Amino acid sequence: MPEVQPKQKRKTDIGPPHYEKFLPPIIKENYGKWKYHEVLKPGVMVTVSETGARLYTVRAGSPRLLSIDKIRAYADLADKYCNGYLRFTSRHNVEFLLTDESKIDPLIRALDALGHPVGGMANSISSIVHTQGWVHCHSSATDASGVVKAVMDDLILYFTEMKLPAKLRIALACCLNMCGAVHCSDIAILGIHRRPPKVNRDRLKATCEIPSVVSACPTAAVRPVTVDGQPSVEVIEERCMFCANCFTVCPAMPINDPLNDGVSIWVGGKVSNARSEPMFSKLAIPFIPNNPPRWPEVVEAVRNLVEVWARNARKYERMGEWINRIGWPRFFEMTGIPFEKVHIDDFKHAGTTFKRSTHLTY
Amino acid sequence: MPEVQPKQKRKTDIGPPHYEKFLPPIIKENYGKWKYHEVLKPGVMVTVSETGARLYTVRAGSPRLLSIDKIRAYADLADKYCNGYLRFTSRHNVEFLLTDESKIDPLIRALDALGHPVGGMANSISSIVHTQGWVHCHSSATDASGVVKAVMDDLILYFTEMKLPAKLRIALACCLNMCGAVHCSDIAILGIHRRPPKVNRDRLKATCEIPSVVSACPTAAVRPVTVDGQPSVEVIEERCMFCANCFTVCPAMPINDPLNDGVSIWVGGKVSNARSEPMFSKLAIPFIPNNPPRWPEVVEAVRNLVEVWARNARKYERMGEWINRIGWPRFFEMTGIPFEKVHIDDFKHAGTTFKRSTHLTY
Amino acid sequence: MAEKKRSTPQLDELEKGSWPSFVKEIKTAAEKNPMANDLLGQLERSYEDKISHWKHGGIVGVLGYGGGIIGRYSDLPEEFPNVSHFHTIRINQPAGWFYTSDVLRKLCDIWEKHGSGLTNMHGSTGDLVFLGTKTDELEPTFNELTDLGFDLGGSGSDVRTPSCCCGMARCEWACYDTMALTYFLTMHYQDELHRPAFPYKWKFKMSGCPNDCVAAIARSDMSIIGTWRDDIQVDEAAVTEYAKSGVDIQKDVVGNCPAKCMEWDGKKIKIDNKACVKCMHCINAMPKALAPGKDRGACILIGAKAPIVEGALLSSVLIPFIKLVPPYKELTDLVEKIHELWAENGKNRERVGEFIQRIGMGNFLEAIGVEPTPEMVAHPRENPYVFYEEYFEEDSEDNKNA
Amino acid sequence: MAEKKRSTPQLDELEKGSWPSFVKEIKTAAEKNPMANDLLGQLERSYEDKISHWKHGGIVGVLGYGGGIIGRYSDLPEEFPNVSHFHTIRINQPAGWFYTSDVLRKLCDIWEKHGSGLTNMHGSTGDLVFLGTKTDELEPTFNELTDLGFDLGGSGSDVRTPSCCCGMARCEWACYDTMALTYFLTMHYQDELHRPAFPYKWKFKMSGCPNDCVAAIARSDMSIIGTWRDDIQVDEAAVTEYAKSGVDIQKDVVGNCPAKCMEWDGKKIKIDNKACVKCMHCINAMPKALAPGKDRGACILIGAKAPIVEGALLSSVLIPFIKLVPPYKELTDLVEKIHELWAENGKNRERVGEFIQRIGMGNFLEAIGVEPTPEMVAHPRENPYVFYEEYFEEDSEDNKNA
Ligand code: SRM
Ligand code: SRM
Ligand code: SRM
Ligand code: SRM
Ligand code: SF4
Ligand code: SF4
Ligand code: SF4
Ligand code: SF4
Ligand code: SF4
Ligand code: SF4
Ligand code: SF4
Ligand code: SF4
Repeated sequence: MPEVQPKQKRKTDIGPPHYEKFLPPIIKENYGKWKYHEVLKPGVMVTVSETGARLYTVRAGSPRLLSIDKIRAYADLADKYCNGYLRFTSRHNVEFLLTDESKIDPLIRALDALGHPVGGMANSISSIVHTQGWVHCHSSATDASGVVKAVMDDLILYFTEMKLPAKLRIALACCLNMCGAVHCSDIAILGIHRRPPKVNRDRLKATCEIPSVVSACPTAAVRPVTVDGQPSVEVIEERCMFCANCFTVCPAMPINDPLNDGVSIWVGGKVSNARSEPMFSKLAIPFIPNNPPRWPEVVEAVRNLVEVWARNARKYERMGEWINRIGWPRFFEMTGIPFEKVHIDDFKHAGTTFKRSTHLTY
Repeated sequence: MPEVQPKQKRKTDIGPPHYEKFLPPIIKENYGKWKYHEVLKPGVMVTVSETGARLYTVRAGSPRLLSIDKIRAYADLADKYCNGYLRFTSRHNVEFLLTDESKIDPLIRALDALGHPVGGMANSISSIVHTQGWVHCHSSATDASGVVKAVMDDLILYFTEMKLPAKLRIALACCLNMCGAVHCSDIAILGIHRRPPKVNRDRLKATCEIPSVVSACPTAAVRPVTVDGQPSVEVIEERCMFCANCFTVCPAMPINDPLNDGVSIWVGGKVSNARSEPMFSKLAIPFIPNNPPRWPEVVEAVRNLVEVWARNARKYERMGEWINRIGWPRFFEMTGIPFEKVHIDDFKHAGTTFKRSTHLTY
Repeated sequence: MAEKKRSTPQLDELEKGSWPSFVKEIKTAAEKNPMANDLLGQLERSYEDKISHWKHGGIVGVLGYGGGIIGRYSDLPEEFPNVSHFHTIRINQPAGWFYTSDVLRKLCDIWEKHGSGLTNMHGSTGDLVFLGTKTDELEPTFNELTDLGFDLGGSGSDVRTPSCCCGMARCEWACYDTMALTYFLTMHYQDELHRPAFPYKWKFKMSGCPNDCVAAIARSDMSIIGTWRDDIQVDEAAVTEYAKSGVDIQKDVVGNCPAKCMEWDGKKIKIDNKACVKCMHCINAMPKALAPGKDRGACILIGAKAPIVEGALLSSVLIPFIKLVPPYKELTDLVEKIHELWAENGKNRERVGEFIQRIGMGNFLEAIGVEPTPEMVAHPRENPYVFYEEYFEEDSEDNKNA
Repeated sequence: MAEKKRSTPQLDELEKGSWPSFVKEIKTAAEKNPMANDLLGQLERSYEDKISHWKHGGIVGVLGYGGGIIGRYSDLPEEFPNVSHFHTIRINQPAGWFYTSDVLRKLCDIWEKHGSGLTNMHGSTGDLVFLGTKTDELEPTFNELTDLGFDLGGSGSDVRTPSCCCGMARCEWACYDTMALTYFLTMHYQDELHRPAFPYKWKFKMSGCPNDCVAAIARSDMSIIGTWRDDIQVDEAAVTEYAKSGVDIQKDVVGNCPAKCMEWDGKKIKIDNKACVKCMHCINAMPKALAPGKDRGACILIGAKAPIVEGALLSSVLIPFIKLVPPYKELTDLVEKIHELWAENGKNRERVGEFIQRIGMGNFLEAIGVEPTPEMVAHPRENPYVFYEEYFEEDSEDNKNA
């Protein structure tokens, strides 16, 4: 096991450690020489080198929010099964890098015992990319980790099996800032506000620049006014579409609201260039009120989407590709989601989203 | 032959004559009962009814601008070969409606003698939909009939034969008003201005409302100014994109200019819903100066486009469908047209036209 | 009657070549008609100068009508006095552009007497165009036209002359009677056609099936395009016939189906009609074997226009399917509601397609009382910027209208 | 060290179920850490109140750095004094998120001493996130981190922590060395990373091939995605193997090729590589048989971002193909030109993707000295509104700059 040596005095701009320090020997030796891979079973993959070397990867699900105790437990497993080498993925799963095939099953059992299911590879649902929510962000219209936990409890068999037509990527962002690639996910869960910001005049005077608050609003809903001889702002409520940009630049305009905050659900986005070009997710369910601790309506809605897609899509068809083939009218029909006025775009490029052909199913 | 009786005193709002007056008996009898059609040879089609009745159509090319002498000549042919029944098409060709198959060839010979080629059906190039040009419009940046004549002289074999992969629709509009479906044509020839309008102050004062001239300009290039104490307007030249909308609402802002007017060429539009959805034409050649009387550079450019497409498209592939399959980079490569800054959209929805994937050929 | 023959070296070049020549047409007319002769002269001048010699149009018309005539004046009236006025008359064509030799000759006689003897058969909107005459010939021409049973077409901010494909008159694919509807709409909107009262022009175009042979979707404010709801009619024997005759059904028919809803096993064709998007391709490819279903009607789309000034638009789906049978009440009710809304709220020179984009399609539907359906959009919104109109208040838990 | 155990009936519900529970993680930490314990309490309160109890962040940091710390304060400091400050520290991860057990333990030790004992492995941008500590722990934590060889990541209007897929370390499809480039860029832009000086944030993401396993195209201002220019490598025997093993090559492989450039005759696969758009599908479907070509490099795209405030953007092609080998001079020259232009002309809080749309891609290219090519657009313009900058004058026939 390589060691990292502590250094002596205050340093800046040193950047991250060089990754080579953390690569297992098999990777160093076969770097850039990999020939093919094969998913052996859920969460287990072998990558085979030109040299014949075989690297086994075991992927386990993670809540992403980890205590140092859990990280130490990972470290222990890594020591025991793979000489201390592990990594994390772009979807926040943990991966153990093995050279000894016989250690795969014991590792899987140990992970199971730790409460971390192995899976998330190939045609499965991987972990939900998500953000801070009420755990750490002031902006959030919903919690992140709680919704994710409830949804994944429900979908866990899709993580530990590989029976879907294709990969399915779910992501959650707790507000319209959309930290994460939420806007290009097969299913996106998005926290939204639905009540215009309130103006806290005293605080505004003390902490915000009025011109920058006014110009932050993309719909010109924030207007400068004079109240009791003091410069302030007002919000023209019917012009507000709840983006919270004014709040981002000025804390004196809180938009969070227990009664009106909640969750919207989006479908059909993708990132990869495989087959079709990357696509944005589109609005499926406009609003579900926050219902902690387990958001049952959200769980139910996501499951329905997954199942309708899984039953009807052809092999290799991602959610969006499937919808593009069958058309949105049938998507709404098959999922039982009502189509409403809010589904119709009315923002800047709205006209480009109208149906400008007679290609319709009946 | 049915007759139309002249009436007596001033009438208004009578509308057009009822079409039934002009339908041949075979059509009246089989109206809505047609079963199938077959193109027998270039410009000749039979439509067969459930009743077994057979209606023959002979289509002949037309310059659209017709003298009454020519119309009378058509009338004579109609009398001689089809009991006086004829019609015009949505692309301004003339069609003779026959019931006697044996009269087809004599009619074709007579049309040839009159100088009107038979063709334009099925996988051919039909007549060029076009507009007024210098013959009648004040707006025109090029002539219409002259360019069309020169191009069709060159392409006539594509009209009289049916050897193309699919239909090819050419249209011409003499200015950005785009009278006709120019914006959705396989090949569109479009007259464009390239010099900002000049302001004729005296005339402006006399004939135009300054606020409406100012608001007519989509780019805010027209600004109200006061010159010698008189209200007028000025044009901020670098903001002008030559749409001529100011000229349309105010004759005192002429934009026509012999040195800078000319022709642009657009490709890949279509109207039908067959296979792909309708599409707009896209810019291929930004500018060719007017070169009357025969616009040889335009003729050459159109021929090149037709030929490259005809050689490379698959069966049923309209121009735009072919380009969508091979990609724009190869289109520019194969046609030898240079790609320039002006090809990149910079208008309202420009961002939606950027290539937002790695789907590229090399 | 003809004046001196003009020297037209440039235009003469356009008599050459095998495509029929418009110059020949003008010359033929010019032999007996001084207007046509001056047109020839002025046009030659345009060819020399590379510029139009027409002035910006003025408003001319016939008694009681606000549209139908396009005023036109030469900017070289001294040199070409016979085209100093040269107005065109737009005449509403018979639906489907069907004529008899008899009526054509009578039209020619009128134009010989009162105008240049030149025409467009037809204008891009569909009118029969009498190309050029003097102001004082307008009224006499109009009177003779109405005597013959013809009336003017549209121009300006009015309902323009509706036009349609030949439909049931000669096409097996017509899913509704385009010519009957065109005639009906033209008669129903006579007042709106002749007396401009809208923010801008309004065009109706009728195509009998999704092939859209009048380009309705590209150039009419309301595009009415035939379609069907049930299964494509298949004549198995005829399919076999096509296959035998060398049609590559897998590659050329099935392979081009946009819905990927066809299968061909070398013998039989299988269509998943619930998935079919009614594109017409397979029917176009094998007209003897396939045909649109029997439950026919039309899709109504709205808002096409040329690019001036916000960019071109294609029409978009408004009513996914409608049965179109007389007295067309559902259709005219719809049109009336739209006209009312647009007339009241549209800006000057704002076509209905632009108007819808400005106020939002959702608001537009609400205002005309049409339920939103997913057929109206290519896809639901991608941005999260929803203008919700209501929210809950703390105390009441009731809705509040913002 | 731990305080009183909190009653958390709502959060307790989230310990149930078989997916690993973040509540368990917080509880574990809370057993010994008062900050974690107060976090638990405040979070339970959020679950009751359905609202965040964090105040709008303030600016905190470590000496000489403008970014890397997200300030966070409780709005219930009396009830939860241990999270009255609760700032996160963004730590620049090793490229590809590879670790050893040893270094992880040392990181844990630091965080045990100075913070909540809670982390995100990792943040959405890619940083290793230390979740919550007090202001006066920031500097000590930083010092211990640098001693261990780690440094802060980005926040604010700076270059954000670059991240990448595992690339050549574990993937046969990597078309360039993503981890090497990520390390290089991170080191090259240390100053820009630590001291915000741009109009807004700037993110780099590196994917080794068009599968784009770090979602670069969706969420980085500069997305560097591996690809190739020559022919797909085909192992015929392995193709046969796949066919034998039951893969339906016609339907599932050929039938899904977006370029329609593959043919399968039941024995051999034929690819028209000039038409192939490098989508990866066929390779993904048969990894043992097909592989990217040998002339490998990357496509550079620009401008992705989340929807705030003009709508989300995907990156668009800037350099269709580039060979990416040290010292990456061509790349850094390009980046420098863009940074300069954007820093000077971008509005406050205007991402580079929005900036390009505002000034026009053509003008942007001109300003950074890159030739326009058709690869950069999905299609050429559809509207005729070209801002030509020059025209001819009568007298001179020379160009005039307008
Ligand atoms: C480990 C990881 C990269 C990393 O450095 O962290 C990775 C690794 C692999 N990806 Fe990926 N992808 C990883 C995130 C992604 C992402 C990003 C994301 O999900 O946020 C995408 C884009 C998703 C999208 O389009 O929305 C992604 C789209 C793909 C695709 C294309 C799938 C498709 O059909 O659209 C493939 C090809 C395939 O699966 O056949 C692929 C294939 C692979 C392969 C097979 C590549 C290889 O030969 O090693 C690797 C294992 C596949 C597997 O998990 O089934 N990888 N892959 C990431 C694992 C995330 C996780 O824990 O689940
Ligand atoms: C006569 C006319 C309608 C009329 O009432 O005037 C007409 C008549 C027919 N059209 Fe058309 N089309 C006519 C203009 C159009 C237009 C409009 C236009 O060109 O401006 C279109 C849309 C063009 C576009 O997409 O840009 C049009 C797109 C079609 C198509 C679809 C072609 C495609 O693959 O995209 C078909 C189907 C086919 O050809 O197989 C079709 C098929 C037909 C059929 C076969 C229908 C039938 O069964 O009778 C008719 C003869 C076809 C032919 O000419 O090859 N017709 N057809 C028009 C003749 C114009 C002319 O003189 O050339
Ligand atoms: C005669 C005709 C062209 C032709 O040679 O066929 C024509 C001629 C003129 N059109 Fe048009 N338009 C003609 C069909 C069209 C069409 C096609 C159609 O109707 O199917 C269009 C595109 C579809 C549309 O409506 O968007 C069309 C879009 C325009 C526009 C742009 C309108 C817009 O909203 O974008 C203008 C400009 C305007 O209205 O100010 C315009 C304006 C004009 C004016 C009146 C010029 C002006 O600004 O005053 C032209 C008079 C020329 C003249 O001297 O006779 N013309 N115009 C067509 C009418 C003949 C007829 O009645 O049958
Ligand atoms: C921690 C993290 C979410 C997470 O749980 O993973 C995060 C958290 C915040 N983001 Fe983010 N963003 C995080 C990745 C992203 C990403 C994803 C990415 O980088 O790949 C995006 C989308 C991509 C993009 O940049 O467009 C993202 C788009 C935003 C935006 C919208 C920016 C925009 O141009 O549209 C904001 C709003 C802003 O900048 O004012 C924002 C703002 C914020 C702030 C700073 C809230 C604020 O307005 O002050 C959040 C602090 C939360 C907290 O209390 O810790 N965050 N943010 C991610 C950073 C962790 C890390 O460094 O690894
Ligand atoms: S998505 Fe919004 S609420 Fe969630 S972490 Fe990002 S900025 Fe905060
Ligand atoms: S939330 Fe957005 S739309 Fe509403 S006032 Fe604030 S900035 Fe404007
Ligand atoms: S396209 Fe322009 S120039 Fe030509 S007829 Fe129409 S308005 Fe006149
Ligand atoms: S031509 Fe168009 S852009 Fe130029 S000044 Fe006139 S209205 Fe404005
Ligand atoms: S639109 Fe359809 S119904 Fe009308 S002529 Fe064309 S093919 Fe026939
Ligand atoms: S009409 Fe079009 S979509 Fe329907 S089956 Fe035929 S080809 Fe397919
Ligand atoms: S992006 Fe490509 S190279 Fe990188 S891990 Fe994914 S599949 Fe492999
Ligand atoms: S990489 Fe994609 S486009 Fe290229 S041949 Fe394979 S499937 Fe077709």
